[in-house]
Amino acid sequence: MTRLVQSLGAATLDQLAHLGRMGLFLVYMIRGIVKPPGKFWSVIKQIHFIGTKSFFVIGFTAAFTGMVLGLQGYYTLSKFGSEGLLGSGVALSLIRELGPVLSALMVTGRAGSAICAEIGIMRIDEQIDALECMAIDPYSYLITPKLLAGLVCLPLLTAYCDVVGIFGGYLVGVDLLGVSPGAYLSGVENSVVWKDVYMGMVKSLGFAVLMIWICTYKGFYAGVDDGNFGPEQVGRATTNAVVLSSVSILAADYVVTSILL
Amino acid sequence: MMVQSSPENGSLREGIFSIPLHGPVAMTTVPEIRKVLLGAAKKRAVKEIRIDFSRVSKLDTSGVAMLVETWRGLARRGGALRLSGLSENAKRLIQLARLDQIFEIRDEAGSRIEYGS
Amino acid sequence: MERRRLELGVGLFLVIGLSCLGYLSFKLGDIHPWGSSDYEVHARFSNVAGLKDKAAVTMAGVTIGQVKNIRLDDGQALLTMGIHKDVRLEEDVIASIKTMGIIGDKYVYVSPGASEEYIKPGGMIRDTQPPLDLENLVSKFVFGNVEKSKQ
Amino acid sequence: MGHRDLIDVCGLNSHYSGRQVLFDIRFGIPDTNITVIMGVSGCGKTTLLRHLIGLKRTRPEQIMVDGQDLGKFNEEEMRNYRRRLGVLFQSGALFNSMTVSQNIAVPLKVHTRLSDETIRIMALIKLNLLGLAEFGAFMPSQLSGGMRKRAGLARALAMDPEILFVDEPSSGLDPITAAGLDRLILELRDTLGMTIIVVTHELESAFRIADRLIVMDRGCILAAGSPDEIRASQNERVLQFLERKADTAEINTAGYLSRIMGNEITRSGR
Repeated sequence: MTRLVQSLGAATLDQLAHLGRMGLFLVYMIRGIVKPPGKFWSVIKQIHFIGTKSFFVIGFTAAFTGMVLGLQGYYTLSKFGSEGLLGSGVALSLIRELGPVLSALMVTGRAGSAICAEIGIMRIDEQIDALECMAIDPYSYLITPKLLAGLVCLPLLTAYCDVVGIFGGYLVGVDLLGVSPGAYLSGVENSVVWKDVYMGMVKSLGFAVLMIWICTYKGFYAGVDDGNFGPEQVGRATTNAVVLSSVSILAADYVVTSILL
Repeated sequence: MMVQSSPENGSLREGIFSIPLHGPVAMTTVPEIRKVLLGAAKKRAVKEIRIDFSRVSKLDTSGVAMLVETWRGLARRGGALRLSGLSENAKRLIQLARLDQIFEIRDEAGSRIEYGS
Repeated sequence: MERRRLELGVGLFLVIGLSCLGYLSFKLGDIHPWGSSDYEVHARFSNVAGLKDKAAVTMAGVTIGQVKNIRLDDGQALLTMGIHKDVRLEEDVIASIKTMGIIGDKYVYVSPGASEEYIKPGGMIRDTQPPLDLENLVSKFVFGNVEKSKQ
Repeated sequence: MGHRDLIDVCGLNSHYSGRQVLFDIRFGIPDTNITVIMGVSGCGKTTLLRHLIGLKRTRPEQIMVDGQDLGKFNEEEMRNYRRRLGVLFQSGALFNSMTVSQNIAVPLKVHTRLSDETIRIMALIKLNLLGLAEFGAFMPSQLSGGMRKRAGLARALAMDPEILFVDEPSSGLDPITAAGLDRLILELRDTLGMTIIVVTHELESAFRIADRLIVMDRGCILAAGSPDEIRASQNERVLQFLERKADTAEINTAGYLSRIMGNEITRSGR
């Protein structure tokens, strides 16, 4: 019995230590913004990696999501004879929820996993140690550029996702199912208010921080706890990072929505 | 730190630009010295650059790299770079970099005659 | 070469992303950083049941502006509408609230007037008609029996 | 040694998740000397190295650098200390997203205001020093293990460090390259006056370069001294190590048997 309580206590303390380390990691990551070295070019490179290269994935995701929304929305709304609301339905669900969440999830899958693996490899190959020994702050040099790039990319990708999705809904609703173009577009324009757009952007910024934070953290500490720096640790860290980021993004989505709505 | 090299005191006479350096010629000071040397190496009137190292306290790889750049600028126009007063360590560093062939290195005595007054 | 590709990729990404963001905020979100192209007109209704912000304001079926704000004022609903600059409303126009379709969106209908004078920006439409309470009507019509049976 | 040592390890104890791996290590590292730390794998020499370069936290009053306490360094002091260091890691630890030249340029770009051209020439000088002049534009993944290690050394030398730490310089290298590396290490000490600390288990190379040898075993120092002193040592383990005799497997038979029987036993003996 004492043993059970003891191991429970130990596990709790362990988790607390992890949380503390993760919090500290976030602090260092943010502190890196004001610390040298200059990071203009590394941020540009990361924007290229996180943003430009996610363009097609997000475009496809958004187009098909918009099309499905158009299809589903049409069949539901046509039961009430309100096909005219299709535009607002598609636009609102994209801008408020699906745009930010889908882009964040896609970016996590595409870029987050790669970021985690990249940093994990640097950890097991002693490259992070090498950075520290060159008196270069690994947070400022490695992690912060990714954070900044994520903060630039995700809102833009979200906006792009929204627009492409609305266009996809238009394609299905107007060209395929015969909703009048004017009704669709005016539905889009009249239902969306600034607050919806704003909420979507706030979400995407939050998701960017979450995703970069979790993915870089998992990579940074790949194998550290086990004291075993084998390649399998990178794989494990990457899987963990993607799962944890995705779940936290969905959870955070609920929290942000309930606060902002 | 010793006195910083003040490269303004270089002099140009009959196509020969002579400049004594002092203090460390190292990563912290090279950017400034480099400007002067490359500026001189670019001038058409300059046929030869002579650098006096006798009061240089330290030479590191960045200094050697700077000398290479200067030499390259001169060599394109057939000019020459002469170094004098190099300490034993500095000479070894240049030898280690396998660059002792391209610079004209004068020994201690020669340099004293050149820049004695 | 590689650097140029990088710059091009990032540049394109930023341009497309920013234009999407711009479309969302300026066209859909109605943010007007360079001043609005509308002028404001107010109207008082006894009841605006179901009218929402951003609902269209129309005249003869043409959209001439939109509802900007609805608030309670002295037991009545005070509407603020943004009307396009190039549309001038006569003093004696009548504003009423109508519905598109049966459960479609509510909108403000402004019937043309004949007066020589025009409403100034920030002015008031005097004559208003509250909406026909369609929901009430429909529910009476459809669910009437149900309610009766309940009682 | 008349003057004070550059680095003084005075009673270093170290733990890994509760298990003690270094026991009261004491030795000094004089400057412009090559100190070689030797021992079989797992004896704690890499851990010792990680303490010396500040990658593993050291408790106060266990390592002194220039009379300053490494265990009490704040961030700024640690950064200043590390700027004096060059470290070659076992794998070379090159950044694999950059070419070899870019790798060497990293510390220069971050810490100095030198122009790109100066940095390029400096990188080339260092590469030439290690016989890699033609490989500047290669990615680390295109190099062999030995070349990667040499490129790593070129990067460690990029800032002309005062103190050079080398982890297993010749492991995995062919004998000729290894001998070349040894000669270079000697040359660096002689021409640039570097203080060099080498961690290795290669006897031959250790005796070739060392001014001072430190033999470690199971987290303790077995012997320390000049190569001749070590050769003359009568310590059994040292002799065994020098003569490359395999460990005779007389390790605690009782414990082994009881483990086989599935009995949990407390650590016996050492």
